[in-house]
Amino acid sequence: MLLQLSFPAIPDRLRLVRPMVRASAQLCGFTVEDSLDVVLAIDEACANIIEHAYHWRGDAEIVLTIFKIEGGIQFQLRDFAPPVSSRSVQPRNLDDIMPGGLGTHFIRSIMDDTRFMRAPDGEGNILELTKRAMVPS
Amino acid sequence: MLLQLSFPAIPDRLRLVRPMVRASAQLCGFTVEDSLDVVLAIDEACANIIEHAYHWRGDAEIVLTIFKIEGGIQFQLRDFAPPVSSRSVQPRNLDDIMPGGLGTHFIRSIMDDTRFMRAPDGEGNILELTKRAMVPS
Amino acid sequence: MNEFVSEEAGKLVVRLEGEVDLDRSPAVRKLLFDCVTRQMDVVVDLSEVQYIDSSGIASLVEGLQAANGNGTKFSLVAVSGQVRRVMELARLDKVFKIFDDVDAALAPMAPVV
Amino acid sequence: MNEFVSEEAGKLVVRLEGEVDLDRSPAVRKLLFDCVTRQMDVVVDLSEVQYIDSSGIASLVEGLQAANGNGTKFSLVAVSGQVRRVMELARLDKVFKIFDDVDAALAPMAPVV
Ligand SMILES: Nc1ncnc2c1ncn2[C@@H]1O[C@H](COP(=O)(O)OP(=O)(O)O)[C@@H](O)[C@H]1O
Ligand SMILES: Nc1ncnc2c1ncn2[C@@H]1O[C@H](COP(=O)(O)OP(=O)(O)O)[C@@H](O)[C@H]1O
Repeated sequence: MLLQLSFPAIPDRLRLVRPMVRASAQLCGFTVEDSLDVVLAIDEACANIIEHAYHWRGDAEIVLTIFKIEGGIQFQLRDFAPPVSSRSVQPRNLDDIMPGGLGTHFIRSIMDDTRFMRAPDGEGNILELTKRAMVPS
Repeated sequence: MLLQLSFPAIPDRLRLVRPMVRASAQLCGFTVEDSLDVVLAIDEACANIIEHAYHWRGDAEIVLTIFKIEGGIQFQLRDFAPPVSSRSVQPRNLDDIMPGGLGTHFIRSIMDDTRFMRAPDGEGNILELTKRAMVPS
Repeated sequence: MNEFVSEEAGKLVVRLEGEVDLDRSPAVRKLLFDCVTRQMDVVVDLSEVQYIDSSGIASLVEGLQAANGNGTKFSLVAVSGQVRRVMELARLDKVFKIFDDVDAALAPMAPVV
Repeated sequence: MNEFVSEEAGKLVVRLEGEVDLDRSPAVRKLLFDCVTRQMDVVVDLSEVQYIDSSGIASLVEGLQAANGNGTKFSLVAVSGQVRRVMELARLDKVFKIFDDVDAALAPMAPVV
């Protein structure tokens, strides 16, 4: 484990999370560009928890755990909200020009694996996001 | 509470902690210069735990909790090491030019308050570091 | 984050700075709406924006739609780095009129792309 | 962090980059010792160092002491920003010979401060 972070589900905290995610991605060997992509993906996933899992209840908690894995990085993002069905989490059709519905699209475009799980120890959801560094060929 | 961070007592983690401390200090209203000072103080305090409290035992844990307080910022840095007497934590005389012994001097120069406490819930030490923003006169 | 609005060559130039994220995008959305409501063409200068997320992009899309709705023009300036990357991921880099600098956006013969 | 050593005008120029912290300072310490041991004057270019902590400062002090010990010169170049601030806090800004750029440090008439 690289580190674990817990913070209240309040939008201004994301400004504190991003630089740490960026430094973590760089520590795991990602380029600056890829690290900025990873920052976007994690930021969007946190924003979705604030908006859709907790409905802006700022007293709720988010726990982000970051792992260095063979050739990449893995994030586990945990909330303590009611169960989310992964089918309800869907990007919109990008051909419709409309605000909203981009977050999950960004996450899936950037990360190699996206996995929703129930927290094994009781309430809450775990979103596991994995990215592997491009191996220069 | 702004956020809480826990990480293994390994030197390469400090690179991840610093940008978050910096962003936290800026969120609490500190200038860029003062925020860089705060980063140095927290980095030195973490380094001291790695070196002197845990003697480089990398499986040990450090927990950093950051609070926004009225006009400033407060950090609680917790270890799970045997009790430290605050009398044994002393900067060296700066008139001796020698490597080492600067960390605690930096911490005291930068922060307004430095307080060592026993962890209330069992083993470990808590170092509480507080800085208030300079009020422009 | 700071925002600055100035009137130049009959258009409203909105200069955004810093990080346009979930925390800051509601203020940006409101500002852009207010500008479009003044029935003037709006130029959004993004050169000092270091970071934008989907909520920031959504604010820009809403500004564009409001401008389309009331027949004014809405263009972006100096989209580079992380902001350009996010626009591309959202496939919106072709949807917005994007100029290299404010002068180009203000030029009377600015081509309608 | 990367380090580069080159021989210029009969001196060893050590260029440090990035963050010199508890993680990286052991490597810096070793590098500086190795350089001083070659019995040449050493110039440490800090212009690309964004961050230094007390362990990094300690490495520099050890390099200086080793140079004093074997009669060579040890100087620093382009100490600015956070690095200068830390030197001042440590009251070492007067202990090191500090030049504005590598050329000044390499000049034969470089004054011994
Ligand atoms: N963590 C979550 N918990 C519950 N529902 C979610 C979560 N994340 C996303 N969703 C659902 O997926 C939809 C698409 O999310 P997203 O692409 O980020 O767009 P937006 O947040 O703008 O609606 C959301 O509108 C929501 O219904
Ligand atoms: N967290 C700590 N636990 C135990 N002892 C400490 C701790 N922090 C500092 N000390 C003691 O205080 C001394 C001075 O620390 P410092 O000024 O940081 O210099 P240095 O780490 O270079 O020795 C250390 O040598 C150590 O004996």
